[in-house]
Amino acid sequence: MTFTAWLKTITFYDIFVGMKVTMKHMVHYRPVTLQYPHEKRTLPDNYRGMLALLRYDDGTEKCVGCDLCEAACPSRVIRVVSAEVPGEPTKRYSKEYYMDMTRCLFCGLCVDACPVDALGMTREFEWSVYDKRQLHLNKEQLLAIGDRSFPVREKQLELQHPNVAFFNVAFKHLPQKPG
Amino acid sequence: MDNITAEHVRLTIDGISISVPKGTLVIEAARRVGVMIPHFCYHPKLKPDANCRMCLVEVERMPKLQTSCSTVATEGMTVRTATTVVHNAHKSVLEFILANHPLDCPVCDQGGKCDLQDFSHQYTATSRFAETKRIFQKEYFSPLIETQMNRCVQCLRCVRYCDEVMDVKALAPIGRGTMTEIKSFGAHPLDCEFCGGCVQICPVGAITSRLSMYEYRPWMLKRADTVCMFCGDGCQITVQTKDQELIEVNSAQGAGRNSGDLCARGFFGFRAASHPDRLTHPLIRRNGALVEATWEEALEFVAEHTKRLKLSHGPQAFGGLISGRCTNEELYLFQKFMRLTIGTNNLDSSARYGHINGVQAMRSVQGTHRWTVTFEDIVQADVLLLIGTNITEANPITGLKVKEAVKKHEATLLTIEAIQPAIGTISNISNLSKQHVCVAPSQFGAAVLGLLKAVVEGNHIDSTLRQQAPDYVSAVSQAIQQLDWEDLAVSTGVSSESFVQMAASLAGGRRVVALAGQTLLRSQGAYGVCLNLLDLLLLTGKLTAQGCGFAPLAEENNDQGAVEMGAVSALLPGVLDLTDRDARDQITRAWKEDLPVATGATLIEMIGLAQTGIIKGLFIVGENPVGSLPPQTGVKEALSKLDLLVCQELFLTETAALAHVVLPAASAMEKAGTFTNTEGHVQAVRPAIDPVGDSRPDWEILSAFSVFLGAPLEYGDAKEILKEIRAVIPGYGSLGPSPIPPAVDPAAVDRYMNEGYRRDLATRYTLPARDVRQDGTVQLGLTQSLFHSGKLSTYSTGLLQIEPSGLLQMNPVDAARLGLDAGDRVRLSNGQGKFTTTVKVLDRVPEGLAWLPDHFAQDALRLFDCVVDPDTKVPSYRTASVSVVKTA
Amino acid sequence: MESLEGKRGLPRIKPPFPATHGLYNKPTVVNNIETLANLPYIVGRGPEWFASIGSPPKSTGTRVFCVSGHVKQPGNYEVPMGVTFRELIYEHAGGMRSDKPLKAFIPGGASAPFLTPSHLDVKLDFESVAAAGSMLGSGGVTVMEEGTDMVWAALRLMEFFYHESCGKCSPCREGSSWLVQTMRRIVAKRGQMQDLETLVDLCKNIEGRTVCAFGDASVAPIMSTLKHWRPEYVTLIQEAESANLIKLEPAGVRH
Amino acid sequence: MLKEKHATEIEEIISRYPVRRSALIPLLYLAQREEGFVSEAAMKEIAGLLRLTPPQVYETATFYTMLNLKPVGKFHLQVCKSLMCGLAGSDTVIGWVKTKLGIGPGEMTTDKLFSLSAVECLAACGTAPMMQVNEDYYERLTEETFDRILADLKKDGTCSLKTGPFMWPEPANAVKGET
Repeated sequence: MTFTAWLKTITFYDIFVGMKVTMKHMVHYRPVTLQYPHEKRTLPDNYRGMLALLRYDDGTEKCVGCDLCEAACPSRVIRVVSAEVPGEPTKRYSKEYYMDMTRCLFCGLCVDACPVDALGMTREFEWSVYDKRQLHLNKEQLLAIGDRSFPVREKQLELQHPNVAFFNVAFKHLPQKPG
Repeated sequence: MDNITAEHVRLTIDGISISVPKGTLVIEAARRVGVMIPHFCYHPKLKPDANCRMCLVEVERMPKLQTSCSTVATEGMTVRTATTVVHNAHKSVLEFILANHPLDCPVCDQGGKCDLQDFSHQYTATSRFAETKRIFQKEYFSPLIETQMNRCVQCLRCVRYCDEVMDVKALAPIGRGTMTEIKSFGAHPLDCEFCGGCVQICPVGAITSRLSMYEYRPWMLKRADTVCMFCGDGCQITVQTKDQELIEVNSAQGAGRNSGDLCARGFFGFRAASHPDRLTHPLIRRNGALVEATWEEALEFVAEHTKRLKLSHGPQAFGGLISGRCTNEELYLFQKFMRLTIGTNNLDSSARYGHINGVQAMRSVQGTHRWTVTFEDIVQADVLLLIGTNITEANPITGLKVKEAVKKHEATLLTIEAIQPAIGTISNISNLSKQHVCVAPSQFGAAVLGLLKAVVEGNHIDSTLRQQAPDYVSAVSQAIQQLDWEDLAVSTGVSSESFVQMAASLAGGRRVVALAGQTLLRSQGAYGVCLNLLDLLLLTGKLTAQGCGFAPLAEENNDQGAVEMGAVSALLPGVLDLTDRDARDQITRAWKEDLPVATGATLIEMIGLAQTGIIKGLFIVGENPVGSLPPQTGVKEALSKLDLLVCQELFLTETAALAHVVLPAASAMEKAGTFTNTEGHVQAVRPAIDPVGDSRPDWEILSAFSVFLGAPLEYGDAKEILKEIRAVIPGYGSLGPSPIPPAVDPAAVDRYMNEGYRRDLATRYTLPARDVRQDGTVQLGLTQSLFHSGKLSTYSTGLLQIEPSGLLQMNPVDAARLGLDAGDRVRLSNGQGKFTTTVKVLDRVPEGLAWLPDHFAQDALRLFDCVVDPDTKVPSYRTASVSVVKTA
Repeated sequence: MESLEGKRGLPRIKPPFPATHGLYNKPTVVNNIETLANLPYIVGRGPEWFASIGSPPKSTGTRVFCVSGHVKQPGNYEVPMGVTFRELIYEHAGGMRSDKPLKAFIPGGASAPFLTPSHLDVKLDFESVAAAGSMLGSGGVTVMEEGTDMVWAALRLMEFFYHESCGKCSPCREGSSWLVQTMRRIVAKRGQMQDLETLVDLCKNIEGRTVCAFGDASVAPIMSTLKHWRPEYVTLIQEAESANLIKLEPAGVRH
Repeated sequence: MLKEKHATEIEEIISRYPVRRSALIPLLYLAQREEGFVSEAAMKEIAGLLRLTPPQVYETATFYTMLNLKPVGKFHLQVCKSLMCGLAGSDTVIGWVKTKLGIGPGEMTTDKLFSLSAVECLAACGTAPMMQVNEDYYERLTEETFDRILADLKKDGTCSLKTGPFMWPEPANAVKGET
């Protein structure tokens, strides 16, 4: 055992090293507690908050009801019922879209999975409710969240590139799907 | 069934040595050793086309890469599929195929089960395609089949399937180069057999089913392998369900008797089971109206009234009718219930409408109640004789076997049908036939006699038979010589030469199969015609030979089962005669209870007895006599007179509307059991969804009745009933992969040739009465439509899309003569009534005839006379002479 | 053969070869008119006579060459095999149209790779032309003078192949449309440097993987022009890049 | 209908081949000669004659570009645009059509007299540039001869300058091209 080591042992040097931050804080006091809800935290840029459904610039829903988010979701939050758009034969959309937010992990896999960027993660996090059932969101609610969180919208998919012009287009001259 | 011992060759694939039959393709050989070579255009059913170039492999001693789907394995061949060269080739070809593919997987129904998607993942294909993709204008294709030609990879599987397998040729590649697209004709929507083959065979999402469009993803579906409920062919189908919803039907290549082929009914008809009109609660008639009740109430009601009636009138005051759509288990339990619990032989099934004619003929001549041939024998046959089958419409999959025999194995097809050869996008069997004779349904008997006469006069009689049964041969020869060719020509409208040629082909064949369909079996005097047909086979020595036989086609999915389960009055389970003491003892031993001895009444007889008030109570399971029998039989009045009418039904049919108690039954999609198909193959039915509402399988209801009546027939599940069936009929339905047909019983044939033929030879060998047709009239016939099966399919949304109503189908010449155009409203009338419908002009209808699909013909039934066969008691009401008048 | 049967003119897969299962599934021999035209003379004067013309051992007899393009007297010329291209073009066809130097020529129809002036002394027989990296093919000699845009020439030929591709097998069907689109883009000065690499790659991928020889043939113009006149492509692309025209976003980027 | 009009010719065409289907392309040509293009009705009728289904006729008719599926002008100018003609100036020919008749490829003049299409190699490379009018070849075109052809066609419906479809020996009246 060297002299320095012995000196460190008898002066409890390591404890001071460990307490360094604490000591520093004792001297330079800075409050870390936020007075929530009066004060709000600055969220990191890639914060993953409440999920939302988005719309194109002309107000149509982006979601094509492909069920991929449902397949990607690890905790079975999402349920999609897809169908043909009424009055727009052969165009696919989600007739019903449910998210059971009580189970959501906010992992963002659904957003990654979405082929048309119809899902987005907002920066909303204040979703405490009295009744758990209020966290079972339907399509209208999810679209409303999207509307208030993403005011800037993308233009229609088929206008973005000639190769997606035939992606999910309605055919007015065809009859509606039977039954 | 291939009895040619195939030569084998040995080849090496990726270092694995394998021996395969000569002529096997490399891709098939690779599959056997577990090497999956990617492919789009190859399909085992189709001839190789090698157009996708995806299956390139390296073959030693060949300079270029070879397509494994068109290269035949040869001795000592060394194939490599896992080299870099091959991998790069696959990758580059995939890149080309992907170049113009729209990548709209999220909205494509094929997503998740798409070959292109799978291979793209496998080869992690990245596309360098930076150009604009080709875009096809979307056109309306058909109500049930959706095309998205931008997704097409031009493998032409659909086109080849449509041509090679279905012989429909409704699809064609249109245009050239990249702009090739699959279309029917111009901008016209598809109008074809709607077999769904193109939907199933498309490796990508270019052709999808519109019926279930966007409703599912493959991974959400639960599957159940079951048997189609629409015809006697017994096709295996895979019903895919999402929760309790029926989503789609598929059929796997190589599975079942159909090996992946389906017809419109099988592919698009499945939604009949989930129709909103399904009965979900028991109904009891109270104060003249049917009201909802609980099961307990309903069962107690039935038990109470049954007991009361039985006490006051005895067991013979009851009768029972069951549909040939029920499972074997239900048919068995039904007859057991009627015979033991009730104690009467008054029971019948829908096999009585025609199938029993064929079965009884087989029993009396060859001593079997089943075909002595299988579908494989049909495929391998040299000569096929079709009589009144209307096979494409009535038994489409058996029809495919016939087509396969003709197209792939070059069989000689002889047809005696009430159709004309005509080109159209619904396949017409007479187009394929070598010799076709167009005869009105009432004159099929005359045509068979013509054939017999040609056989006798052309000296085609088997020489051993001459020695074996000289009396029989001379008796038949004499009887047939009585007939005059001229009379025959007048009756059938066919010259003697045609018969002579046909007889020569028939006698020249080594493997001859004669198929008789419902058009014949349901016609008047069909039993005699079937016997004559068997005579024909017997005389030419084709009855007992290997691969030869007589095959009557069943219309309903379990007509054959109904007969074999003894659900007809005169037959016990195992097709034993009720009058046979040994047989009765055998059943008594199995059931440990005595059987009723009194002969039972058949369908028409029961109606008569109900009319006279002798039968007081009737149990009807799935049958609809009011809807299917002509009103002249007095069926409605008879049933109204009953004290107790119990119906177990899916829907509130005309018969159920008269009932005192209606019990909701489960459809074939919701229950377990077995069906016996037309060739006698027993196949398992498995539930795809839970019973709708409060409905129960029919056997459960019958079991419950028996408990309430104090003579319990209790079973845990359908399997237990099957076990009992096997005890009664040893080895019944061992559910093997292929049926083993019974052999002709030589003793029975001897009996027939010595004794059996004498009874009715004279009556059989006379010409049927000729129709005298007046001007302005046509011979109206009830036919089976390709798109419907009984009344059940009229509840199927998919099939109603194709054929929403029954149109009067007429020959263009007749239509022109009567001044009618397609779409005109006409009134059909004769002495018995009138019926209004719409005209459809169809080339294949022979002149002088008009067809009406019997699924929609209920109101037209009053035009028909009902004639009951004296031997088999089959009611026949298939043709009538009517005058056609155009109405506004 | 398929056309004669009234079907779409698609190639059949071989084997079975037409010699055993041809028209109506019967043995068939398909011959060129040129071959048939030679027959009477061979039969009449004997094979030795025929063999004495031209350049033995393999390329004997005469052939008709259709000289077209920038020559003074385009037309069909029957010459014994073995004369040089120089002789054919400058003597028989009268030399270049406007006396500009020759830049390139195709020795044997659209499917033969281009040759350069350095190949002018190549003999007109099968072996020599093959050695020069091309083929005699149908004997359609196309001559291009100095100043011809080779990229444009290749595109014109490619368009021909795109149009004629029957669409049966995927590499040829999709490949030809892809090549045409990329070439059009380069000619329209919208090209990118990596397009050249893609072109070569695609050509290699089409070659040898098609049902018939059409696929192999269809890549010849692009392959040979890229080999001999690559700078012309590069110039076009550099012009495009310097003009800073909008680059197309590749389809794969987003979806 | 074709059948009534050309009964003997149809009979002759069908009898030429051992298999009925082979007569398809000659019959389609017959239909095209009759109406200038192959109409749907004609295809259906041919299908009936040859015992084919209409889609089978349709697939063949759409494959061959010599068969027009849409109405064309009385004179269908088909200018070769392949390389060989291209070198000799087929683009210029198309330019002439544009200036003189005001139609581009695939278009038809309003009087339905002329229509133009740019086609691939017509196998007259030695005598480029060339065009085909209906079934006649006009080779070694110059502006002067082109004008003459148009004028003659308008006037008489035919033109003496036609040189083909035969090619060799060169007809004496063919104008020696300067190009």
